[in-house]
Amino acid sequence: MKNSPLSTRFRIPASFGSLLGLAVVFLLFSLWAGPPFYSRYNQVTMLTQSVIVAAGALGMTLIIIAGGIDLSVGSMIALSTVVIARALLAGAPPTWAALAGVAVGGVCGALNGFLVTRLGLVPFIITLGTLLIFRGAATGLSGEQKIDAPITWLNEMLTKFPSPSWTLVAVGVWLTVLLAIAVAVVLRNTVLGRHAFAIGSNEATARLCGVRVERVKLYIYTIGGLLTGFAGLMQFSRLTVGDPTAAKGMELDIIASVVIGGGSLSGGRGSVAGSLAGALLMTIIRSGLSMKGVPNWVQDVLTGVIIVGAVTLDRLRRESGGSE
Amino acid sequence: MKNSPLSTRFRIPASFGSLLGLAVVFLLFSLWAGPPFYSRYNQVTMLTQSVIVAAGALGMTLIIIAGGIDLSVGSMIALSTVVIARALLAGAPPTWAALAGVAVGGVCGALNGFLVTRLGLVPFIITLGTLLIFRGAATGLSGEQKIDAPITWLNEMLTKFPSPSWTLVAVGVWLTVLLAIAVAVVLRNTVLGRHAFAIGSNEATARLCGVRVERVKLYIYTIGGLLTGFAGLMQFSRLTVGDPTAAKGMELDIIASVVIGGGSLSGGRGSVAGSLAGALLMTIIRSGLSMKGVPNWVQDVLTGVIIVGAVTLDRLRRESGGSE
Amino acid sequence: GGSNAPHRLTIAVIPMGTTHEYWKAIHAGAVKAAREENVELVWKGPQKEDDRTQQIAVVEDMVSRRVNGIVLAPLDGTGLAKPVAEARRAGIPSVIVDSGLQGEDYISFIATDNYKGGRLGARRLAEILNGQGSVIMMRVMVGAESTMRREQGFLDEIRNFPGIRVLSDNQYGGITTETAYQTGENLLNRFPDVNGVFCPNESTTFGMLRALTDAGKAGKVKFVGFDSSEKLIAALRQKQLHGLVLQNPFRMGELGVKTVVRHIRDPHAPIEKRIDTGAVVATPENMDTPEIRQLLVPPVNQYL
Amino acid sequence: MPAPYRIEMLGLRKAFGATVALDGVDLCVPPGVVHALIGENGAGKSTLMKVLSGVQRPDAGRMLLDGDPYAPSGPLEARRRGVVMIYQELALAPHLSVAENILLGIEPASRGWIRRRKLEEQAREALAALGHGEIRLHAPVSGLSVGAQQLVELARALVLDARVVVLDEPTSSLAAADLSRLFEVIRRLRERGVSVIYISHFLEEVEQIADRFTVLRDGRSAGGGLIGEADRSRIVEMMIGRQISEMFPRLPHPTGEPVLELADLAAPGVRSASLVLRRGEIFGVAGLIGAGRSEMLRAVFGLLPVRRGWVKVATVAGPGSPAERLAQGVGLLSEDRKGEGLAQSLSLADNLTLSNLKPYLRHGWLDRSAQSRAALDWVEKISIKAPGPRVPVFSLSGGNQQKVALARLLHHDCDVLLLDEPTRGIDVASKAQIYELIGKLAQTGKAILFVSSYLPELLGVCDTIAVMCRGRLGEKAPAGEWTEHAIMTAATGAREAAR
Ligand SMILES: Nc1ncnc2c1ncn2[C@@H]1O[C@H](COP(=O)(O)OP(=O)(O)OP(=O)(O)O)[C@@H](O)[C@H]1O
Ligand SMILES: Nc1ncnc2c1ncn2[C@@H]1O[C@H](COP(=O)(O)OP(=O)(O)OP(=O)(O)O)[C@@H](O)[C@H]1O
Ligand SMILES: [Mg+2]
Ligand SMILES: [Mg+2]
Repeated sequence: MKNSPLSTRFRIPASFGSLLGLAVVFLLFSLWAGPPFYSRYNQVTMLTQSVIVAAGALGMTLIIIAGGIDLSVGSMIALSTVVIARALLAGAPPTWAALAGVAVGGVCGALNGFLVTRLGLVPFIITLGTLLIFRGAATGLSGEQKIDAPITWLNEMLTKFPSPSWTLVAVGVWLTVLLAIAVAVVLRNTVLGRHAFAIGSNEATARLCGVRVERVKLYIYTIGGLLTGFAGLMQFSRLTVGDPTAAKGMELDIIASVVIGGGSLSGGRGSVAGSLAGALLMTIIRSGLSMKGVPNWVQDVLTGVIIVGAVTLDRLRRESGGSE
Repeated sequence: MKNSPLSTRFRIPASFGSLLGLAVVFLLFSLWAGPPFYSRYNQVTMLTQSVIVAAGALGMTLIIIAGGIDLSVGSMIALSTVVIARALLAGAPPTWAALAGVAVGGVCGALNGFLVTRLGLVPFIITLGTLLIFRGAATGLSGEQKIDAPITWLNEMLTKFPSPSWTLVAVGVWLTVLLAIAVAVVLRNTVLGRHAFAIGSNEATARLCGVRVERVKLYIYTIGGLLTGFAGLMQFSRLTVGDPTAAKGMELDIIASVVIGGGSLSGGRGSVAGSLAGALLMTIIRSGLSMKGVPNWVQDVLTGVIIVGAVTLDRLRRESGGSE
Repeated sequence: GGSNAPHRLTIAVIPMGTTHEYWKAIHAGAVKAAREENVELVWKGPQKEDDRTQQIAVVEDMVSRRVNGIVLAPLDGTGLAKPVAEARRAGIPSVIVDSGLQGEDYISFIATDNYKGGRLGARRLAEILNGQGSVIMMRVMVGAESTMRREQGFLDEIRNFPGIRVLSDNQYGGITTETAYQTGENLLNRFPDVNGVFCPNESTTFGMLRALTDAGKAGKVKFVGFDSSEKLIAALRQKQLHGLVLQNPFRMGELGVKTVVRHIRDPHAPIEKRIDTGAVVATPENMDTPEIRQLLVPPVNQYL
Repeated sequence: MPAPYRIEMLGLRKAFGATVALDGVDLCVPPGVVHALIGENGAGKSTLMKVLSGVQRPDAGRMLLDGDPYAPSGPLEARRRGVVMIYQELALAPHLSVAENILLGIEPASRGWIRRRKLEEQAREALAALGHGEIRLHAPVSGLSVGAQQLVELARALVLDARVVVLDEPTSSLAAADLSRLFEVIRRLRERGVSVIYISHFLEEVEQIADRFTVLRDGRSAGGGLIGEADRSRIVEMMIGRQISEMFPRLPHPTGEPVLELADLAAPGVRSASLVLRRGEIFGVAGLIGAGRSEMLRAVFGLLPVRRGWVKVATVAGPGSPAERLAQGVGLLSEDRKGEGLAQSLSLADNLTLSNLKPYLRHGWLDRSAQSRAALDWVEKISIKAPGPRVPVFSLSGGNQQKVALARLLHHDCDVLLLDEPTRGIDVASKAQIYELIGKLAQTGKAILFVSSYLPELLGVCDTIAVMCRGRLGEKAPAGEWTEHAIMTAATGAREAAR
């Protein structure tokens, strides 16, 4: 559509719309489920519950904006938890173990990026392959069982009772917020970020204009992997074990967050705020319905309806505010 | 005619490449795993095991060619098994129960198509929603447990010992082959098929050429749903129960088959033969590795490597043989 | 509630999943106890079956909702320990059923001894094989505590029978019937001369049963499984299955709710830290005795 | 001692499968010279330039840049060495802003951080040099018209300190006013010693701006020299091997009853348009870019909502979807052949017959060989250069793609043809052929609404012409009463009057 006067209005909606959907859903649940739902304690709980998917969605936002996709994130998270647990068992200090977990995500991401740029296959196939490979590696590394690691402060990163109580929420939530801001800034204000948009928007053009497409993709997948490694750290913090079966199928939740938040699977569109809103939306729906104790199958149906509804709302809003 | 060699060369590769990959993988496993693997009995077993994913992949091929995607197929299969079991329990003759199972797939597909064309959302979101809705419906309808149905000839549709032994493989396999031919012919030789390609290739062009984009999409999703319903029938035939948890996550296998077979998630490309080859490839890998008794995690890793390898092989072959 | 009736207790029962006969039996037992104790019951499983993270979330949701007590079948002995500890901190006591939990933050642990269950299965299989032959064991999934203990129990016990050889014990059937079915088919194609099979849960047992039936080997290969469902009972009757290790999920649910309610009403009441609900083997011979009958077909319809 | 030539291309060869696009081409351009590259559609012009800019690797031959060996590994290296190219097919990233597109790949940055102020400043300067400082720098380019998008692409060439600038049909969507500004920019480049290679099918443009020229034919040089020394007919002869007897063949075609009427039509981009199109009439619409001509056609065809007024086809008034319009015998040729006009990955035959598959149905089944045969007929009839009916459209040269798009309307046998820049990117000989075709269509009673920015063809082909200005369609008058000057005055003068 040709709507040039909208240029300034154009940048906000992608995220604003999903934030609106989020607010509406939160309000409806607050009315329905009452104080237990909107209590501060439950708000903190929901934030904590969203962190893993949200952190994964940060990386996925980058990758999807650059026109890619990463199906292997769930497996990466599992591998990361296993590596952290193994490191702790081997006596590494918690900080090092955590860094190792994040780093292994980065390595996996770099491998994805390398294969995507070298083999010339669609990322769907590559990361479908590495989904299996990383999962297998996690299982093999763990000796086909959960790895119990000693309890350290890593397991406190997502506590609901943060120790200086003025911090309000756990350090893991704050870290995720900081990372989100960092990713948003990278996307907006760095050459890498703009090139990611350019590649997702029109790869041939980007190449013709001298963008180092391969290198940018490699960076993007690697950064995405590091963020997923961070999600793995958060997962470990929550589970307190290295679990090779963790986060199975979570790739769908993570991709869904990005798409609900306005990301386009054909690339060039997506926003950090939107993806976070998407992740929160799913937690809110789950928590609200779970709290009311509706049967699981009803919860499934309602979740489906609400997701479609919230995104439709977003679209309608954009249209009425948009064209003309 | 000077142009015929090129034109013929042009049509085959999409499927031929994956068939080649399939043949190579089969050969390698035959050498490695020996007679137990390539025995006629195991061949029949593998064909039977592939039927469900293959049938689902037929519908997905149509949908992907038209530029869409359907994440809800796994849930549709589950719903279909539940409906068949319920119908049989209610005393319906097996034929009617089977038709009901296929029909419910069609209804689900039509709903997907309707929402995709009416709400103006990307099919990823719509079918993510209906994935949950259909799964919830299946669980609710089944009373949250497997439904035992009386044994009928439906459960013989995928037997490994077909009764007139000259039929070689079970009737379900033959039906799938017939459906595959039908879908291939529809894609090649009907207006609907050509319009599906046009929409997937460039929706704006299709609209410009007077293609009733909405109607075609509705048909495509409905036919896809019917084929998925048939996959549900096959699943029922194998399990002999209506199982609301059946085929969880199978959407990824089905989509992967289509993509391995040369389908493009951005639409306009895909082939029936390729998708079938993709489905068979995955079964062969699993069966072969399982036959050698390698640990499951090694199996995961190798499966990932082989998928990527087979598709890379296909691409290399296409490049050296084809243009550019 | 602003009613003048005495405040009714709310008890959350959190299974590992909801779509399974086994959990239905636990649910029914819990309902029975809830009726008898006049408490309100919230039955809530993780939305994604068998997903640890989601089960943690459900426990947290129930804490936010401020239920009075929790009965939990933890998917993960370690991962669920922290939410249970947090619940305790928030003043909400928990009883653990079915599968163990680390730490001391719960009142009681009510379950089958899964390891013993696995050994029972091994003994039954050895018995019908007369201590001779080659067997396979199909596993369920990596990291699932209760089934891993059954698998271990089976392997440890079968070793006591020198005439029995384990051909394969490293293949996983996965959590759906279809994947178990395919793994079963592949195993049977690979070992055409197998004499006995053991499967450590319902879905693998059923998947293997389908594979055996398909290959025309049902009844010929000696087969011992775990847990019950209609199809498995029918197979037992037709001697396609030669043994089913049965737990008592109904009792687990019932005792779970009763125990937590007892603790809430009297925090100082003495409660056993570990309650074994027992495991027995159902065979084609004993399946019609009332005790076994009740375990094979728990009185679910009476309560749900 | 400086090399006499800025760029030397020697013995270049390039084949795509069986198609030999370049067959030993030599081209040498000194600094400070505007060198025109001309030739039929599919002659290999774009391919030659893609080799120069590093997009395609030659199969044989070598290149020198200022006397140094030059074999770019990709567009990036070419740009680094000062070779800048504006491609024939629009190549923009639709989600990025105008400014970001202009400086894509060469963003001013310090340590990876984009310096937005500088970026916008440079972009604004480049646009101002083209006389379009008004284009909003923050707007995503997907919201711009085709003409504005082409300006954005041109601006790309100006922000770099280039040694060689290649312009591949830069004017196919530009209006006259923009053209003269572009020429000014080219002259400035020439003064700075930049070598400019200019590809165009408009010989009058070439005469105006170029110093030298080379004619390509079937991947070979067919001649060249100084522009001043060659006359047009000789160039045409070099291109196609024969003379064109008449550029605008006039075929007698009586007009009949009205088949398309617009009454005070308003739509997004169109403020008011009224016209009556009769059977056998060729009705031209002139205007500047952004005048809303395309929008008018799209509203008629049902691709844009009608806000006011009505459209009447034959005797039926009312809105219609594209499918209904096609059923009524109205067809639209889109100005954006890459984005909308053609399904690039489908075959030539599929594209050509897409809107009308009925003739190839046998009991509901498509007879693909009949479809291919029909496509082959059209390929011959309007001389589309293609290896066969089943090749994907993206492998055709730009001009041949345009012919496929046009052939679809002819194949559909539309009664009313809405042609939006139908000869965009088409070579001189083919143009003459298409004009003749349009004349013949009118003779058989078809009605044609002909939107074009190329005034000579409007004046040469049309019976009546109206000028559109800022969304309003002016009064029509017989073509004979218009001159280029009068049209331009109507298109711009009215704009000033409206202020
Ligand atoms: N990617 C490709 N694959 C196959 N053939 C190609 C490809 N690109 C160009 N060709 C062929 O090479 C020949 C030359 O094409 P080119 O685009 O250079 O022509 P051109 O002179 O620029 O024509 P036009 O004036 O129509 O733009 C044509 O026959 C075309 O079909
Ligand atoms: N230079 C420009 N800057 C900004 N917007 C423009 C510009 N040119 C056109 N537009 C937008 O495009 C709309 C008109 O579209 P378009 O240019 O396709 O009309 P047209 O008369 O068909 O011109 P042409 O087909 O010659 O490009 C205008 O309403 C305006 O919003
Ligand atoms: Mg060209
Ligand atoms: Mg226009």
